[in-house]
Amino acid sequence: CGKIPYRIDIDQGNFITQTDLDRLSVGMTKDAVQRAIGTPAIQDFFNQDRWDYVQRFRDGDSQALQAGRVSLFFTNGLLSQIDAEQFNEITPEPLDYSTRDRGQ
Amino acid sequence: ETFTVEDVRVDGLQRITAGSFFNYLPVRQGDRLDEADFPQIIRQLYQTDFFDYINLYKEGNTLIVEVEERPVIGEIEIVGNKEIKTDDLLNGLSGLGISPGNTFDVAKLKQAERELLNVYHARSKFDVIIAMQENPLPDNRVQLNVDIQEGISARIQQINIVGNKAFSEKEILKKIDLSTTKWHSLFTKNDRYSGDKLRGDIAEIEAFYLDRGFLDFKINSTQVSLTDDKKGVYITVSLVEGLPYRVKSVDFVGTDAIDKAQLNDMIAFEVGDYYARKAVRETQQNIKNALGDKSYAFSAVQIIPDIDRENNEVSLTYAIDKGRKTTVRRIQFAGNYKTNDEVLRREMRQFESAPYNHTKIARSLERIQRLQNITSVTRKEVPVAGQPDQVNIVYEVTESLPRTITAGVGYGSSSGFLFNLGYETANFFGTGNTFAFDFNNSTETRQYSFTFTDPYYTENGVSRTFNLYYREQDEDEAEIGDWTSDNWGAFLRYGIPINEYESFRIGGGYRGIEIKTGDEVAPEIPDYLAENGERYDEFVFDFAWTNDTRDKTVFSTSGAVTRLNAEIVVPGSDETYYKLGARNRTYFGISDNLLLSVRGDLSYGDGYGSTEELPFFRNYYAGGLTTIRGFESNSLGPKWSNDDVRGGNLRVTGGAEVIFPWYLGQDAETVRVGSFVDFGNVYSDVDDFDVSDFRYSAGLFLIWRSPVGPLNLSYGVPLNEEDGDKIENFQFTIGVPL
Amino acid sequence: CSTVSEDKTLGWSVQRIYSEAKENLDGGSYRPARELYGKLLARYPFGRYAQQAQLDLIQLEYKDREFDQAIAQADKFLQLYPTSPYADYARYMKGVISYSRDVGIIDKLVPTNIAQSDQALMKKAFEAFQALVEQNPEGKYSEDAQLRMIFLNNINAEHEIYVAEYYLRRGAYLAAVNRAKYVLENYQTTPSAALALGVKVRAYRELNLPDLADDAMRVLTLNFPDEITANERLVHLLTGDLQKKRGFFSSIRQTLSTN
Amino acid sequence: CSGFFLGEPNLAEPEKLPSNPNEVNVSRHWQQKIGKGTADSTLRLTPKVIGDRVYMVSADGLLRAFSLDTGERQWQRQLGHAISAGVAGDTTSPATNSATSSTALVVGTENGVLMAFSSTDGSPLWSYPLSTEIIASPTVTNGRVIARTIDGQVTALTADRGEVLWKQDIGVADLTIRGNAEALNLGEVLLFTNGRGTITVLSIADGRPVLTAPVVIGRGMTEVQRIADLLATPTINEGVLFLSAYRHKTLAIDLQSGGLVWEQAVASALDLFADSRYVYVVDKDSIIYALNQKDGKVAWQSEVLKGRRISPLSGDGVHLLTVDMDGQLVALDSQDGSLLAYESVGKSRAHIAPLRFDQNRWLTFTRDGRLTQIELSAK
Repeated sequence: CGKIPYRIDIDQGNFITQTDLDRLSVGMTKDAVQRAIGTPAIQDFFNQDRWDYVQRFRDGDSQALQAGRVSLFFTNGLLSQIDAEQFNEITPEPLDYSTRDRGQ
Repeated sequence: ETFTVEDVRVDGLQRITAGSFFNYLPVRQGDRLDEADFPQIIRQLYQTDFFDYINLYKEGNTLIVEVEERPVIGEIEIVGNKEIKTDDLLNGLSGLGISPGNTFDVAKLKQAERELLNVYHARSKFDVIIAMQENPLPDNRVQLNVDIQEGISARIQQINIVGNKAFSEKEILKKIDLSTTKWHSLFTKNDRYSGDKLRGDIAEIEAFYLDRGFLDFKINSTQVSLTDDKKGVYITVSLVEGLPYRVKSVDFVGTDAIDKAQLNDMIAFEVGDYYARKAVRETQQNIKNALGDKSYAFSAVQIIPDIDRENNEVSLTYAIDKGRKTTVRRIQFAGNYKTNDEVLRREMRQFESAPYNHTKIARSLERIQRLQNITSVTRKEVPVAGQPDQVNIVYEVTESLPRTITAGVGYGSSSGFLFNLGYETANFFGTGNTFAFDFNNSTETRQYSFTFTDPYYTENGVSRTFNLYYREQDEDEAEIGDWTSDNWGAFLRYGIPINEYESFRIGGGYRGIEIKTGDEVAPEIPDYLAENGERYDEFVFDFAWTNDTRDKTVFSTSGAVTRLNAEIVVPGSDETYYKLGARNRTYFGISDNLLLSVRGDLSYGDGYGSTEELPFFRNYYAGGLTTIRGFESNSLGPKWSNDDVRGGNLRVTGGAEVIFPWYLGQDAETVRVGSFVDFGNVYSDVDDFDVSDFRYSAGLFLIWRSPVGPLNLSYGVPLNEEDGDKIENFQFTIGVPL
Repeated sequence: CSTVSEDKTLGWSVQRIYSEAKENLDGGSYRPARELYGKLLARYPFGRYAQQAQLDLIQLEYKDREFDQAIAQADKFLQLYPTSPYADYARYMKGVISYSRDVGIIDKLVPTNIAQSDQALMKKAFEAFQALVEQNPEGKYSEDAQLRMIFLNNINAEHEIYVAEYYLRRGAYLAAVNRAKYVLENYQTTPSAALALGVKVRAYRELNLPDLADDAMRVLTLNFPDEITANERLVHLLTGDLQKKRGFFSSIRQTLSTN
Repeated sequence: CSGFFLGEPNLAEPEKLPSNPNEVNVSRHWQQKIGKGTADSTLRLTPKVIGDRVYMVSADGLLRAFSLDTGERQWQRQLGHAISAGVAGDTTSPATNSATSSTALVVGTENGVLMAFSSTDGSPLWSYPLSTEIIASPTVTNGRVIARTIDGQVTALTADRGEVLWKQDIGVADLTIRGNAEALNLGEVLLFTNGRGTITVLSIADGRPVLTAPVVIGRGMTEVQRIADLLATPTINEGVLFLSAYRHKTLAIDLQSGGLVWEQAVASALDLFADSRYVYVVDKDSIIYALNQKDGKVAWQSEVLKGRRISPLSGDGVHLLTVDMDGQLVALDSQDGSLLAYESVGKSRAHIAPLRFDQNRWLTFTRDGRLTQIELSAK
């Protein structure tokens, strides 16, 4: 029985959507990108001009893993390349802590 | 004009050493100085707070500094204070810099007088007279005399509500704290006026009306006046009720994040009901929580009422602005000096660098609150500077006294003196495992037990527990019968969570028991031992399912815990039998601050295979502090032929407790007082079960989690005792874990 | 009903009161000592004895576990005698007191790992020592203060690594990366820097971001060539099975080592 | 360690009354009891003499009319409301024969409702709900009723049908002393004093504020000490207004010029009384000060009734009358404050001054509800 023992979902990164991505266009400044789709999950210490938007979700019950990422590259401050092949739009279904709906 | 300072001379220093003074004087030998800078230097020197008088002048190229040091406070004499103890006053004064050894400053004294007056007025001593006087002592010191005439504490003579039509004054006054003197005013002091209490009460009256549809409700004026002798306080509240409104319709605007269907079932009231602000706000919070579950941490939900005054109806619109999707950047814990970071972090449902989720964050708080050595936890969400879509979360915990070593002397009204030595650490050598050693010695039982638990044997919270024990039980002391038993055993159990609130435990082990009988024992026991032997070895397999939705493990205020357990002694043991148990305790909030808790307990055991019935030494007993209060411990149910208690293999008990409100307030964490009704009995077998045999008792109980150990005290009165029942109205235990 | 106890110290000289107070302090009876020092300051607020009494009060409150009072006494000393030779001692004690907690006797036997407890105290102590070193770099206590500052920094960094390791075990690789990044941004001079790089290498590999992983690995091998093989904890991070919990005894050794 | 619960009040211990010198005859004509009097509250319910009758109401809502001479009850009516102010009536109207010509008797209820009754038989005329509690006796003058509620609102209504004529606000303080001063009727205008130490003069015709002037600024460290409540009903003599601010000071103001004539560091919470020469102030310990009206100097002070929680004073220029804590009507010599005589008129203290309705006849009303008519005559 896969459901036992109970494991919680492990979600990581930013769950951006295709509509978010469509707002991006080469030449945007870093600020504009951040306003459009938010702060990236990874701003690597040694790669200041590369922003990675990572999506990762491991479902507690099924242990199935959905993962994806979008990497943005900047040259002197402007967006120069969007690598979205491995983009994976994840929309986790709502939690079912409802066995006792005591919203807090 | 300017001059170079060849030398600096200081006159008048007493307490301050020259070295210290030159450290504060912003002038060195050889500096070029202009007389125009003198005022600036003097101002700087005043800031040191040491001097009453400073003067600078030039004599040739020598700078002369004349100072008069402020006097130092010597003794402080306080007379006439009864309501506030002298130590507290001295601490208060030293907080303002007025204490022996400090420099004396008239301004600070005036400020102290004002603050002391306010303290007395806050305790409704409006007629207090305070005189603070400083008299000089030799060596530039002063003695402070504080003369207080406290006067009488004013009490509320009358609270007059004007303009109430829909509800009686009595009904409204019941809702607020302040009141005229009642029998309990001596303790609750609710007949003493304070501005804050009144503001709180006004808000209560407003909430009372706004929760019953009175949208136009308004407080006209609140007038507070003292009698001229300052002994009485009169409060008059004038209000305009207006008419009650019903809700005509509910609508939502900005439904891109959550669709209307979902929003509709978040509404906490029905269209057509009277408008109730509490329910309207609850709906608002439900929407915010739902948005929080979709990572919108900074959403704004506005309630826009459209009031139709002709037919007294209001249509409500919730304007939803979801804001930006938010990520949780860092989760930090504060106040954990004894508890490892990991012990708290592994309870978290929300991860760092992950989408913000309200339910996970709220549930995490509840899980930390349920940890054994945490008494309280609060959560703060701190926006990250410069990152509008990120937030840090800080959980501030207060740890309870670590029960690392407890050498407690307990006294149970039934078990006599109890000496308990226990060592437990929830973090054995930093490994996050719980290790507990327990030695209990009372007239009734002597027990050594080792327990080793790893609550996170796997990352997902599967726990593993070893338990080893040796126990000598004297049933005579427990008023059960003139026989003793030595028990020993070793068990291994695994705890496996099923979901957020349910888990089951599976395990097994070996246990042994050896029985010796005294001469006054019931004859049936030696016959049984003669037939089956005095020593029994048992191989046990046990299983338990628990659903626990309480907000706290101790002194919970909401939710319920239900437990089903089963124990089977398998073939190969000397006796083969099984035991089943079902237990439930549920907590309800009745009125806004009254708590009801209801519990039920069913235990049944029987033999199988070659064993006809449950061996007598595994029987259930009833009566006493943990089952039916008011009856002597273990005294109910079937008896042997010599009238010793025999117990039985079916026990049904239950009860209800009402927990008094005022103790839910300030010390809800440490004290619980209430009234109870207990009922139940034990039967030799299922077919003897008869509800009319139930014993009932009622009474009062007090539980205090004192620093020394829990005190459990009850005064119970049996309602339908029969002859032969042993009564024990007053029962208590100290130091025995709850 | 305030009962005024007859004050037997009325006629005493300042020497008499001081020696009586010091005796009580050394004998461990703090309450009478505190009262005597208070009387001394009230009656003879000037001169050498007053300064020494004020100094002793810092030690008294610290030994009596009244940490906040101890810091208050130290501040009062620094206000009255800023240039005294003992001022350094007062500033140093402020640092030491800041991160001492009510350590029960048991904690001597079974130490709690201060890298796992609330880090706010460490930061407060760090600032106190920093003030001391800036005020008087060559002072008697400055050298020891600087050592303590390094120790405190290491503890903070160690805390971040513990959390990163936990998140690696749970498979929250992004959380681990950002914790490691925090160490590299704030504590790059601490021994934990190597471990932080190790966390980043492993997390990027798990997240299959090979080029970022290789960058981190290059910096690691460049700066800590021998650590990669010698440091057992680093090796476990790089190649070990993350799911397996730290060995029972290895975590005990780790707790003992950090204190 | 006594006073465990509430502590002792900071007020003077009551002096014992010396033996009765009986230098003056104080004779009691009649005495009537009305309901429970003012019960425990501090209200200033006061009798109203109109023509040959006196009308009185008790806090538990019993309204009664008595013949002024004989004290014989004419009629009574149970109003069914807790009464906090009254009885007010128009003394200017020439109601010679009370049995036939009716005038309005006005009372205020605890719930802020103004109620009017006919003086002939007490039948109800009208009632009007004001904003909140009324504890100062309303003023009824040339066909108008002007009432002031504790929130500082002043409302004028017609005496016959209770229609609102105008409303005005004279201001209120957050924290005051229980009790409001009565308005001084100066003919075309009414003078009000409030809890913030301010005088407001309103025109009776349209309520227009003729004058508003802060007279006393509260001094002290805390909100309680800064109370400068002018709750003592002021008094006027020859164009000079005398008023007293609670536990602050007593002062005299020239109404023509508005200038301060004098001030004296003696204060009273009780209504002031002035005769031709002095203005009399009763302080918190019931010590009586006679201040010279010209310069405010203390002509004499009498401690004979110290601590006896006496009522506001009344007098006839020669004698001073007051009621003490045991319901004794005490007569003092207004020259030097010496005790002349005393006579029992009730069982408890009184919150209003003895009411002089004739050359040497007064009406007293004590808290226990006893209305007594006394006459003062020389020996």
